[in-house]
Amino acid sequence: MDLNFTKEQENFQIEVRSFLNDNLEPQVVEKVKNGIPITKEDSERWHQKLNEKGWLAGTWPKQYGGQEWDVVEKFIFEEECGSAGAPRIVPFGVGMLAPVLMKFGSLEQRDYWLPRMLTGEDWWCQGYSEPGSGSDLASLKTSAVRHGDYYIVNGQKTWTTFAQHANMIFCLVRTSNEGKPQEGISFILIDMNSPGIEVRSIITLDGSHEVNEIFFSDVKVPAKNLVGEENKGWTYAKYLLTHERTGNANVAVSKRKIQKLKKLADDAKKNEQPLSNDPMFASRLAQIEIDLQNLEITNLRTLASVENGEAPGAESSIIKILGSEIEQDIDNLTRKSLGKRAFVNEPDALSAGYNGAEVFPKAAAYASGKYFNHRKKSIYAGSNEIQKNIISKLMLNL
Amino acid sequence: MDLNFTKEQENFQIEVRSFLNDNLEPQVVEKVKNGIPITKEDSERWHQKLNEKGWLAGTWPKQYGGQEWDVVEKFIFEEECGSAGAPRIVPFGVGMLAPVLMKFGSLEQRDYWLPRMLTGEDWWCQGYSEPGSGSDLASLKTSAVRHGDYYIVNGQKTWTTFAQHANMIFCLVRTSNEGKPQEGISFILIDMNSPGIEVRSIITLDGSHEVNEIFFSDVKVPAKNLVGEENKGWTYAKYLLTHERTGNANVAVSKRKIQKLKKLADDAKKNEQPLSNDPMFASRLAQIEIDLQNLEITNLRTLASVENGEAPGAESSIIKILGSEIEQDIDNLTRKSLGKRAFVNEPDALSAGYNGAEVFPKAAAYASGKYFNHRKKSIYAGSNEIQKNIISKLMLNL
Amino acid sequence: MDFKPSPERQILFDTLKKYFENEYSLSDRNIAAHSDLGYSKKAWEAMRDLGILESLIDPELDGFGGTALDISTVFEALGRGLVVEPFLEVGILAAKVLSRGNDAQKSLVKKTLENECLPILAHSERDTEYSKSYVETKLSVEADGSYKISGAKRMIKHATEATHFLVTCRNTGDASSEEGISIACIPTDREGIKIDSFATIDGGRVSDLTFTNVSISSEELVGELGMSYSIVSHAIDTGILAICSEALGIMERIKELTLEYLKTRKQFGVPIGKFQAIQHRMAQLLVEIEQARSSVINATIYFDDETEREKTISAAKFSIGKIGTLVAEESIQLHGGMGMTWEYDLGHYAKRLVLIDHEFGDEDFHLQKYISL
Amino acid sequence: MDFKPSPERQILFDTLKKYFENEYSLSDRNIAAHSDLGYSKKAWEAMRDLGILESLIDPELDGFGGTALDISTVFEALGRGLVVEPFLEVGILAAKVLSRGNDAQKSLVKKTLENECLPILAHSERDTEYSKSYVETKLSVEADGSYKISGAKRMIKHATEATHFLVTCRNTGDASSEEGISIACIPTDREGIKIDSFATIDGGRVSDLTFTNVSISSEELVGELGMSYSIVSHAIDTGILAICSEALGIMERIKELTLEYLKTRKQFGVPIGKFQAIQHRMAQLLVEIEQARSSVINATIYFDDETEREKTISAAKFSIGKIGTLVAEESIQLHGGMGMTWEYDLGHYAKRLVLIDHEFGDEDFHLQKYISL
Repeated sequence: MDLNFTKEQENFQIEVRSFLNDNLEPQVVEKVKNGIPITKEDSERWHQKLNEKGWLAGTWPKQYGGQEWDVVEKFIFEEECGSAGAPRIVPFGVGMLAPVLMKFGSLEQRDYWLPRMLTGEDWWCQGYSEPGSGSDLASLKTSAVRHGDYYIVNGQKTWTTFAQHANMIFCLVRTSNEGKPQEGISFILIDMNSPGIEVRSIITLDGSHEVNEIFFSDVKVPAKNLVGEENKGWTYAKYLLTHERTGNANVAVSKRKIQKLKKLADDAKKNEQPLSNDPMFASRLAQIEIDLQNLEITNLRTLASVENGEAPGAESSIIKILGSEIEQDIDNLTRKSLGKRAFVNEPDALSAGYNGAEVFPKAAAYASGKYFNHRKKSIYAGSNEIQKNIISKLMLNL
Repeated sequence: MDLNFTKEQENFQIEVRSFLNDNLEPQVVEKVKNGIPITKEDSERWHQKLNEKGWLAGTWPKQYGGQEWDVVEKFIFEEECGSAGAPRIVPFGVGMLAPVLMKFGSLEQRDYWLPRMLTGEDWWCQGYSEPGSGSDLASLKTSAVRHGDYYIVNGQKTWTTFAQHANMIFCLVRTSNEGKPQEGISFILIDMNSPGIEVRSIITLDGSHEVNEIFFSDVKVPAKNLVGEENKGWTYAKYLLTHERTGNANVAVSKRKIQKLKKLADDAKKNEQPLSNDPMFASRLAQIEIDLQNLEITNLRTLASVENGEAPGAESSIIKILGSEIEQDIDNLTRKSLGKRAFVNEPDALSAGYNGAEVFPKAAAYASGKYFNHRKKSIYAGSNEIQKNIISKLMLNL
Repeated sequence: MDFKPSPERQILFDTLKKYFENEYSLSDRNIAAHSDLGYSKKAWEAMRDLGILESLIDPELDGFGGTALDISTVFEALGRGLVVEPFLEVGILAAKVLSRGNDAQKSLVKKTLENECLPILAHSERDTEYSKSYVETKLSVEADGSYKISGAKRMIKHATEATHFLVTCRNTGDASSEEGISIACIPTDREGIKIDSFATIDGGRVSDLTFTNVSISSEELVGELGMSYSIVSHAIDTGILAICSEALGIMERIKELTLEYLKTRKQFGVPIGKFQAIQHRMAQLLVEIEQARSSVINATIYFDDETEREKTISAAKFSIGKIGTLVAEESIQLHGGMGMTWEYDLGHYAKRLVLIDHEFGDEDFHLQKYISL
Repeated sequence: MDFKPSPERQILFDTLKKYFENEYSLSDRNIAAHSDLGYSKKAWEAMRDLGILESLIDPELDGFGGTALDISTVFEALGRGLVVEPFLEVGILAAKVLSRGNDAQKSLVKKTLENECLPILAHSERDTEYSKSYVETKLSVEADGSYKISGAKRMIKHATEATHFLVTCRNTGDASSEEGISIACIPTDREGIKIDSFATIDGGRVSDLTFTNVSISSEELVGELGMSYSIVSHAIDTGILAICSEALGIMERIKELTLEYLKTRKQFGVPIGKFQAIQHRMAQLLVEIEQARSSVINATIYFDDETEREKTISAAKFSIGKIGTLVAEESIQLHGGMGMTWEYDLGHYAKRLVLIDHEFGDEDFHLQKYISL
């Protein structure tokens, strides 16, 4: 058993740390640390800086501008970004579509789309879920019918994150109703500016706008935008989901949030003592810290087995469940630690140009909002119930 | 809303209390309070005393020697017994079989068997569960085949409480394999001294002997021992189960146990302070107390609706779940409160004739044993999972 | 033994329930709740016309209710409606305080019934101090026998529209001492008062108030100088009973919404309510909600019993806090994405339910209080 | 990064696992564990022949192991076997203490390897005091420079067969003070020692010891007078690591037993493992067990780091205590009646798993300790 990084890995860690230190914009970091959404421009500037360094798509092959990072390098990079409060790289292009194109796309598709992801010419979003197809994704109904060199797409997608920013969407569509539902699905790339596409905002319960509904009415899509073979889209989608589910532990982010929570609790008073001294609060906090410490090891164990050539199976489901629940626990305790101040919901107080009354502590401006917003973490990317189904099937063979 | 007892109910409560005070044997009460099994003779002496007072079967009609107690009188009697540490009335005869006989039995059966329950001539046990039929009771296989004036019974029953004491058993047996499994079941009374019956002890994980397996090999049972109609046994069984499930709240017993636990925690020291002052212990205890207080009201609400003529539906499932879990919580915290002493398992230290080293505190002699033994409370009488199925079906209509 | 409400109360509850179902649309409520005012004046008037405020006020102050059972019945109905209008602040907190005042102050209660004034209790201070006796705001006695108040009050709901503040303050004792607390009833336009107001997550504006050398005459004290803790304490206990009952109404609505969703939402070809894992979680929620209701009934029964009130109130607030958060989180989870949207009702109920834990002491505070009693 | 054990340790673990599966039947174990002796001398010898004890002892004391990783590996295997023989007491607690003693005391460790002696640490006192420094037993210095010990030790496992007691005692300081603690190593037939022994719920006899003016010579002290807290502390921390690892082995066996039961037990025509409510509970158990394992790995990694050891040990013991009880209770419940029987293996594993929480501090104690560090 050896938990240490190699010398090379340690050097890489130092390099990442110093890059972040030199390049992160403080006002963006503050937004990230307070959990409020950053703007599209914030993201784009950050993507550009990373791309200049060659780190926007570190796991990609060198021929496409990547660094061929292994799981440990990827882990180091993500953890350092997490603790520094760097914006998350918007995953839909570089993290999700790109692996699919590299494995299943045509040479033209790869050569055309991959560079544009790095330059930021395209902002991708993901068209998977539909109103009737959430956990049961294979039941999706949005149809694509071939007419000569085009597909005509009709239907509706939902829960589409950042569709309001995107100019491209990759979609699962139904191209056949024969056989099992999984067998009639294709994977296609659609220009968001095509006639017949309408995007409607979904406002979440905290009042923020991240997700959208997208309506497709007779949308013409060039047939060359089909990825791989017609009716084989389910295979590509599953490949993508496996990719999506690694690295959900979020340990560094959660550690950073715990530090912030501790600071809040040191400053707050209960019974005229620091809240951190209150036995019930201290006990809640310590339990979360221990859970997180355990998760850190659980996550490293999974990484180590991937590094040793074992495929990550249901382990990523375990990490999805724990990562989401621990982050929710922290958000929950942060809300509790604010006492009556938790009523406040003034996310704008964290942005420039706010001219309302000062919110103190500043974290209170969006703490309850964030708590409610983050209930999504156990719902999206395969709900935790779906993860338990996976564990039950793959690891327990029930 | 009116939570008070009527004057008559109050007087009855006083009468019960004074009867218990005058008639309970201290050495039996001590066993009950320490959770160790009482002997068959202890039970029989107590049944006899109750019978002399007319209270052994208080809910029975007067013509059979009962008092026609309503739910509130039954509740008062049981709660007073619970807090006084009276032995529980062995339910299989007076509480379970009797209602079935009164509703579905023949006149001869009622006239013959009911008086013998009161005098103690018969000790009944219940033959429902089989090795392959627990939650799925209707799948039972023990067969009864009619030959002239007899049924010939073959098969096996299990988890039969106090079969070692019993001279009679009421059984569900299969008399037909036609139709749905429920439609071929009959309800029959069997003499435990019949040739072909073998009783084997089941020792539970705490080392105690309460339950048994019973094997039937060509056992001859007089046909007159069939209750009601052949193949209608499932109806009678369900009637009995409804009866069994009322009054599971056990509030008085749990309150008595909490008092005892508080005493233990006052006497024990942690960090050289009384354990009761430890914030974690105090918080665990207070949560149980509040749960129990809430259950007391939940239970009274159910009683009040029965008193007002509404049939108890899934409410009794709610009470079964809560009653069992709260009692388990108390047993759990009692075990915890003993610290290292919880290793000890010397139930005999609570009986006369023990000559080993003194166990101090006395409660420690069987506290862990009782904790493990009481895991049965969420398993038997319809496991808590089955209760949730019932709630889901009856109250949620899912 | 009888747990049914009296016929009159049952009628009142049914009337309110029907009113909220038909006349108080949640989308209108949400717009008002998150507006600069924080509630709808129109709805406030319409509901007052129904007699809701009267039902919270003692007959001697021109109401026709005001008992613990009245309050619990009405607030459960208000919870079902997710009513954001200031019934708690005016009908409970201010009314209970003013009913212990002099005739002029009592008459303010009557005026609230005519919509002629909107008195608001300004008591809460440091965000994480939930103790009822926590008052730092200073009352100083001037040479002429009048008083001045200086200090800060925090997280006061519906303060921006108030006509009067009932300000707790102290001239003696530690910040947590029960002795030395006074209450001053003053018009909100009195010099030296600053109001900073914020939007909330659950609807209704909330304000921080700053009092700087605000002058008070001796007739403006409610009760005797330094002796008003019991007034505040009783008002807040009544407030706790009210919001615990509100939480029950909210949980019942959440239960209805969730059950309906489980029956209609299909995945893998069947309603998701057919999945046993979901059934068992829903059954558990139902068990918890029944226990929550019992805790409130218990607090209602003992409300007028001086020796039991605080303990049963703390037990109820603890139960509501713990179970409320569970119900909110589980119901959102069982709804999947739908539970996360502004457009759908559930999330708004869930937010209010969770935030009730932040009013008058959270589950930890009341568990500790229960232990101490 | 690599979490695999070294090949040698893997071989050791596999050998032990196979041995317990084939040679250490649980029914024989149960008879021995609940006998008057509390374990099987035959099994004890057979397992010592396998080198288990050596694997726990440092090379300088004739063993071939003794590191945190050795101990964790071996005790996980012992947990799988539900071994009741005194490896913890002899191979960890006594050996770690004696290894800090003089040559004669060190030689006792070597003698344990030859089965020539059975030293037992007699440290634990008041039942609910889990602090490592809690010692009331008095050491008094006599006029001739020798000592006398008076006091009581409680819940000492396997004391009845001991050849030596390692008795903690103090000549100065409060009952909880780290200063003033000494350890005396004395033969068990020394005058003034009384042993009261009890049966246990999880197997193995446990004893209360009384020391009345027991004479000690100065060569019988382990370490210096009044300075031995760090010796006890390190031995107990090692013991905690050992029983946490034991708990992992037990949980793995419980997982196997439960999964097998869920696959074979049929109700309503299908294996009960097909019911989603049960699947989700089992999946949750699996998640928890993985976290428990991580906590032990973490404690193993930091075991030789003086600044981190106590904190990671407390985190592990807390995790094991909390998760262990959950796993025990849930696995019994998932087994239904079967889980309740003496004849079936599960209950015995469950009992030991729960009782591990009562050794060296329970989950509450270690959470508080974690907070204090």
